[in-house]
Amino acid sequence: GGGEATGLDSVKVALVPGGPHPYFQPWIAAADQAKTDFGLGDATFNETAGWDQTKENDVINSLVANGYNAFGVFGVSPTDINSTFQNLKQNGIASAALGSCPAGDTNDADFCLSTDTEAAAYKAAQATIEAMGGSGVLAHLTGVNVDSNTQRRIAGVKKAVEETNGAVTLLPDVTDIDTDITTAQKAVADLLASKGSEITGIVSTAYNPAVAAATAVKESGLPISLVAIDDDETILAAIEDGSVYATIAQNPTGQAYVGSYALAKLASKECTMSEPGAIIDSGSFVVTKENVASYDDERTAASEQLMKDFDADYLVCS
Amino acid sequence: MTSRPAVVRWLGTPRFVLIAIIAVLVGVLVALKPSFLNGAFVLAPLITSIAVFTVVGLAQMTVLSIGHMNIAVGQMAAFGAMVAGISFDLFALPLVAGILLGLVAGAAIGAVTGWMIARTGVNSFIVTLAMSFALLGLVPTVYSALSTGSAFVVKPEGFDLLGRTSFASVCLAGWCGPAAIPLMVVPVLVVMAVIGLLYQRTRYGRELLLTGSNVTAAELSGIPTARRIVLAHTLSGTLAALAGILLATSIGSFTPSIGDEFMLQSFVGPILGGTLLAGGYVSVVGTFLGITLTLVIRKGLELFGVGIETLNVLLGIILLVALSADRVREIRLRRGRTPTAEEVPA
Amino acid sequence: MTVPALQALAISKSFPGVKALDEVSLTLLPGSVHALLGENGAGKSTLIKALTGVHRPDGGRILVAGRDGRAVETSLADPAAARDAGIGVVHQERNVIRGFSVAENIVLGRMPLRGGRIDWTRVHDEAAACLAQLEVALDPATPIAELSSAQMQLVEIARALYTETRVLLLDEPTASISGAESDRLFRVVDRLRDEGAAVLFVSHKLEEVYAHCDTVTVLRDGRSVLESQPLAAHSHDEIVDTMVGRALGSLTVPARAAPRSEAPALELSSVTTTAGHHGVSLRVRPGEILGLYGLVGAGRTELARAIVGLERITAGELRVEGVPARIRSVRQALHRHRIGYVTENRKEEGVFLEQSITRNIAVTVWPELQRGPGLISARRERELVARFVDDLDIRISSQAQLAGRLSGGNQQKVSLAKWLAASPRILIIDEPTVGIDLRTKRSFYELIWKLADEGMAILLISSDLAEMITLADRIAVMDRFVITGERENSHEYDSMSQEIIRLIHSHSAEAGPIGESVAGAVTEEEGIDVAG
Amino acid sequence: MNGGRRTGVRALLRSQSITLVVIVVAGTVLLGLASGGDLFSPVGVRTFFQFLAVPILIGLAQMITVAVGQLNLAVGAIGGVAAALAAVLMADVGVPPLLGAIVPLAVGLLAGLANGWLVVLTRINGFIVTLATMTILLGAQYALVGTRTVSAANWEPLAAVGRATVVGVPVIFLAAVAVAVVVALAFRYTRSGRRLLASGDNPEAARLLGISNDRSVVLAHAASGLLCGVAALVSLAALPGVNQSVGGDWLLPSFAAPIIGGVSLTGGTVAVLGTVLAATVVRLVDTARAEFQLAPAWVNFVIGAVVLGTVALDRVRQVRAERRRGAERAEDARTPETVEASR
Ligand SMILES: Nc1ncnc2c1ncn2[C@@H]1O[C@H](COP(=O)(O)OP(=O)(O)OP(=O)(O)O)[C@@H](O)[C@H]1O
Ligand SMILES: Nc1ncnc2c1ncn2[C@@H]1O[C@H](COP(=O)(O)OP(=O)(O)OP(=O)(O)O)[C@@H](O)[C@H]1O
Ligand SMILES: O[C@@H]1[C@@H](O)[C@@H](O)CO[C@H]1O
Ligand SMILES: [Mg+2]
Ligand SMILES: [Mg+2]
Repeated sequence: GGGEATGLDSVKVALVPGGPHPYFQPWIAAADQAKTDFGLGDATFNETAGWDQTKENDVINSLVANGYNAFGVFGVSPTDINSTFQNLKQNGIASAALGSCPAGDTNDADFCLSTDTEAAAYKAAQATIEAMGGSGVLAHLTGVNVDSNTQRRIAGVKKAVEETNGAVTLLPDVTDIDTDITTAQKAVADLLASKGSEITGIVSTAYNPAVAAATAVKESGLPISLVAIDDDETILAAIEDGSVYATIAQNPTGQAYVGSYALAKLASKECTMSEPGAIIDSGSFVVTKENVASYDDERTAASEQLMKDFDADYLVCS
Repeated sequence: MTSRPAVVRWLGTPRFVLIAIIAVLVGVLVALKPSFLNGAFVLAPLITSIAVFTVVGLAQMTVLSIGHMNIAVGQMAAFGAMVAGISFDLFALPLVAGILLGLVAGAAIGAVTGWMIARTGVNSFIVTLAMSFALLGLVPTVYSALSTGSAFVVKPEGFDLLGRTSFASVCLAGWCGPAAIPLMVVPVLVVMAVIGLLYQRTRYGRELLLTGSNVTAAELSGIPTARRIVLAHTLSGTLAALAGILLATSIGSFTPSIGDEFMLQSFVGPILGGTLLAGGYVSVVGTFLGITLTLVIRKGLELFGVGIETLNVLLGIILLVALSADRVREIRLRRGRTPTAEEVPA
Repeated sequence: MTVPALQALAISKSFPGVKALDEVSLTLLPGSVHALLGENGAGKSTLIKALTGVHRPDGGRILVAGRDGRAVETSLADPAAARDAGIGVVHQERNVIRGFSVAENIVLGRMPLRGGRIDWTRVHDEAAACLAQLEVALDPATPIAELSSAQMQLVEIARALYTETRVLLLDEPTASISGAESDRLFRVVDRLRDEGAAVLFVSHKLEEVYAHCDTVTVLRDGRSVLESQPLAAHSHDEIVDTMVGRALGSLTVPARAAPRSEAPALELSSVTTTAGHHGVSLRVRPGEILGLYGLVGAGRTELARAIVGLERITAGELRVEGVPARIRSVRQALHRHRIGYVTENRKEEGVFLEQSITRNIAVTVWPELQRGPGLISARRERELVARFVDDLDIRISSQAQLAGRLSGGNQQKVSLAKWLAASPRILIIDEPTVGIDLRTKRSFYELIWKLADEGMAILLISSDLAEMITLADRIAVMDRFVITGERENSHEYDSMSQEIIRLIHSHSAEAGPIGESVAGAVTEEEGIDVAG
Repeated sequence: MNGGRRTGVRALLRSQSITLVVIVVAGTVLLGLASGGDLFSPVGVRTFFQFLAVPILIGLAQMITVAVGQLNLAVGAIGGVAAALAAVLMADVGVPPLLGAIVPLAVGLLAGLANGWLVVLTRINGFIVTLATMTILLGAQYALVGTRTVSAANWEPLAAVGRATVVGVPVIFLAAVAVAVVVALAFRYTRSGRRLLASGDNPEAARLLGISNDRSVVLAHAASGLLCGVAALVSLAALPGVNQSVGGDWLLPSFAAPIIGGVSLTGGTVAVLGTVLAATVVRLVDTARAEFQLAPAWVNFVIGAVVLGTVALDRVRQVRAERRRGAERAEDARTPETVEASR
């Protein structure tokens, strides 16, 4: 990090994820780090929303009432989160969409710092196809269909498959199996039982299905290449033991750390956005057995670059 | 019994107990966290939730009044909201027309449910459970088919006014209303009044209650019980749809997850408020107070930054304690005298 | 002196707002049958429940003779303790587990085990033996839900006798069973007495009490006003006056005016129903009371239900005031044709126990009281209800009182008031006085006569032949879903009862036993006695 | 006459299970054909039965509370906490797997007892009590595992049991069937079982017979909780790991199985075979979904439709039976009259 610890002690940053999920856990440490590094008044993390937009709004409102004046929010409902951002903006509160951008073409937060989910899914599918040897049958496991990120991921996978010019066939996307681990495990097992002999590759762009698929593929002994998303310890262990070919790591730490920095600059009125509502990619990284030990350095470097980009391009400071 | 002054009787009702608890709670909260009185960020959202969930509670109350349950309140809300969303998104209907269509859809699904129950005589729990399964399958499928990103996002004129505007924007001769009170309370108060009137002043409400008390005796007293069962479920579906639509206006768009959180709350409100699960009694004001109590508690815990796990644990315990306290009070009262029906009016 | 089989000393029991038992004492001797009498709400059932561990008394002592013949003070903490102490009971309301077989209902309190698990062979054998002892020809494997209420009661008696029973408490066992069935019951009671058991017998039918009981206790308002006296020492009238607390004059059948018109208000011609009736024809004229007599299970209630649309009429014709009527629901019967139906099953079908008196009575008139979108004026409603509370002399503390808190007789009046409020032209009354005490019964009779005098056409269903002969102008007899005949009522008990029994015979293949039992049931009845 | 009617009723009862058997057989055949025999392959068989164990167990858990006239909304929460606590104890505290296997059972039993005692002591409706305990337990589950997934590698011996098969059938399924048999025997051959049914059928009559309804209610909730604990143990053995989502989807299927299986919601009846068969039907729907690659939402839709269909069918049967009875009586009534007429 590179900011100076001056003038930002009036800023209280709140990071609000969509709900309890391992993906967001790095936010906690990153928020603490940002607080010390930038001398923030406070930086807190609150996951009580429980994947419910109304409750997420309630959480945000309570935090406002408690004096928080800069918000990094993973919107539960991408179609609704702009209303929340508008509300914050009307009251002069800085906001950022972190980890997921609002659906549609507008972002009413000051900026969105998120994985380009379509690009990440595209990379994941490409990695899977590579592992499959360039041809075969691919299955895509993903999360709640109603999430616009899911739609983007479906598009990304589709794009990668289309680029093979028919060498790879894509089975219908298996959605809505991220609700709980039992559902995911059952869906994966049923998929393997009915289509296991045809399938040559699986790409999972959701958490529980990835965990379930890693074990199921290993146990079935089927020659299926598996690529997951995120770098939860379970997945990393699976990459190390070879049951998962690769995963696409995102950059939650960078989102929270850099996001807090920019939010603080905006909330203290020190800076404004050069382009309000800018959408910024926080990066995604292919992790395989080869780089499982080192990918984090690559990611840290990317975060540092992000910080510079904010200072240089995205923020206009007085 | 007639000699007991009305005030003394009232002091013993669940409603009074609830008002007292809420008052004390709010007092404590304000003393410890003056920000509780923040209009735009605490009170207005709190009152909005109370408004929406009161309607949810009423949706359950109407079927509780005939001794039934509606396990599908949430899904009926999702269904009604979905129809309203479609009418805005695909047919560009104006606000009122879309809302009416949504309500009609809720009424229709409720009526179908009621009709099945009346026709087959099967327990309402089973039929509404099955209905909730069916809608749980149908609604997301329709959203996926008819929208991009599984949401209807077109907002007709007046949408934000209904869902996200407070009296602060209602100004007369330079004087504006309080920012703490959302405009949404207006339709909800109207609904409460209508439902209250229905149960207290009309033949239909009374017939619903008698059907809930003893359906055989009701049929044998000339009450068309099958029609009343359909009526109660139709009301339930309509109110559920209304709650779903109100929720959509308050969060900004129509999604299949609307109503996910309705089912449990829908029981808590009326039951804390004194509506009997067995049917035969209802209380509109009690339902409102029961909802208010739980939401004030939630808001208070939220302001103190209580985490998700503690929040759940505390909410569960408070529910148990509140109901046990109510039990104890009831037993005490029973010991003293014989309560009368008039003590539990709508 | 013999050691009492059971002795209750100064038992008290209060419910919220009611002192149901106030230092009641009672002595049951082995080898004798003891009558427990009193008006509705006097505390009879409460006493029985206090003696069987259902209610824990607030005060008093209970002594039970053990197997060794010595009396021991017992706490009877719960019903199982009473059973273990050799006390068997048949409560006033039916208590069966509908999902179980007859056999299991009999042995449930003490399921025989073998090797720690239920021995189903023994369950069936022992239940069968128990039923045989009672001369009841029931297959123990029958699901009990398929039995009639009377058969269920026999099963309950079998249950009470299943374990070693030295004391048998019977709470109104004859209230709703036919003559044949009570005969059988009394044969069992007599045998138990001979075998040395002590029996406590509750009934509102004084004649059977005099025929079968040795001693008597009378309760009034929770106090014993006559305690464990030899029955023979007290005359019928004396007992009645003790129960009522004042001299109760005799009931005379009033001079009944002729029907208002010859044109029937209600007419059935050759009606067939989905319930199973065939070729049923009946006519009731305005101002006339037509009695419909029959044994329990004859199909009278079902006929009433068919008239008000609860069963379908599939052939034949129903005419109301000369006009053919197709009635599909009680609502149509009431609002279109002005037919009221007072059901036999008061608690389950007649009153809303958890609702106010106001609502219970006004329910039938709401459609008339309503204005605009169903609005009801609470004032007009209260006034209307007040009128009927006065007219029928219903004892309530306020209109807001819950119907469930009224005594049985007053509940019955509420269920009648509900129908009178709707001013029907035709009233069907089904078993109006089951479980009702003497005094209330009389006020009912007077009320029914008055209604008929005012021009109402009344179809009266009763299994109490004496009641029928007292009340009705004409009597039709139904047996197994057909009408077997109809007679003008002479109010002469002996001749009428003979004739009616003959009418039942005419249809019955096994005329012998049933005829005998009907005669047995109706030989001496209170209503007749005073009517004569 | 009684005998005749009884066999009629028995036939009716039997036909409920027979309908389910027919559906199971037909469904299996059709699916087998559609999958080109894959369903009957070793993997197909193993997969099918592996995911039948938990539905059977939670269906039985719900069935027992329904039998006594109660509901248990906390099935999933009890199972979730039971699995989470065991996982955390084994992974973080180093409790050996054998001991860890007892934890879910103990937690389930205790939670069930707590439900029962709360219902009995507070007299609050069981629906509300279990709703409250469900909320509390969900908080507890989250407090235990937070957002992490505790890997099954921490209890490898248990996971091995989860993978084990006997002639191709998963051991966990056989265990669930064994539990079902025990439950069936308990309801048939123990006094407690019969008392529980009596309390559910007619609490007032049961009380007058010296049965303590309170005990029956506590027993039912305790047994229900214990079965949730067994389901948690099975999940622990079979899942790749345990996280805060375990148990999240149990509630609705727990009701679907006994209801489709023919258990009356008013209490007093059990249908162990029906519940097992109904769970199998639901599992078939699941398998069909995978085979035809439909969205999971369809499973819900089909379950809803099946329940409504069962309900309607039942009603039709009932109405027919009533009509038949009426017609029989009319027939009886007609005969003597013709005799009279001919006299
Ligand atoms: N469980 C109860 N709770 C409250 N009051 C009760 C209860 N049981 C009986 N009572 C009251 O106690 C009194 C005695 O009732 P009980 O049932 O013993 O009368 P009874 O002599 O058996 O009358 P009946 O001839 O009508 O059967 C009545 O006033 C009744 O209302
Ligand atoms: N629901 C109940 N109501 C009344 N008594 C009960 C009830 N459950 C158990 N008991 C009594 O508690 C004691 C122990 O009960 P338990 O059920 O273990 O033994 P049991 O009667 O032999 O039944 P089982 O057939 O289940 O073994 C026994 O004396 C039994 O009578
Ligand atoms: O990768 C996704 C993130 O983008 C966010 O959606 C949370 O869930 C994870 O699985
Ligand atoms: Mg009595
Ligand atoms: Mg009858």
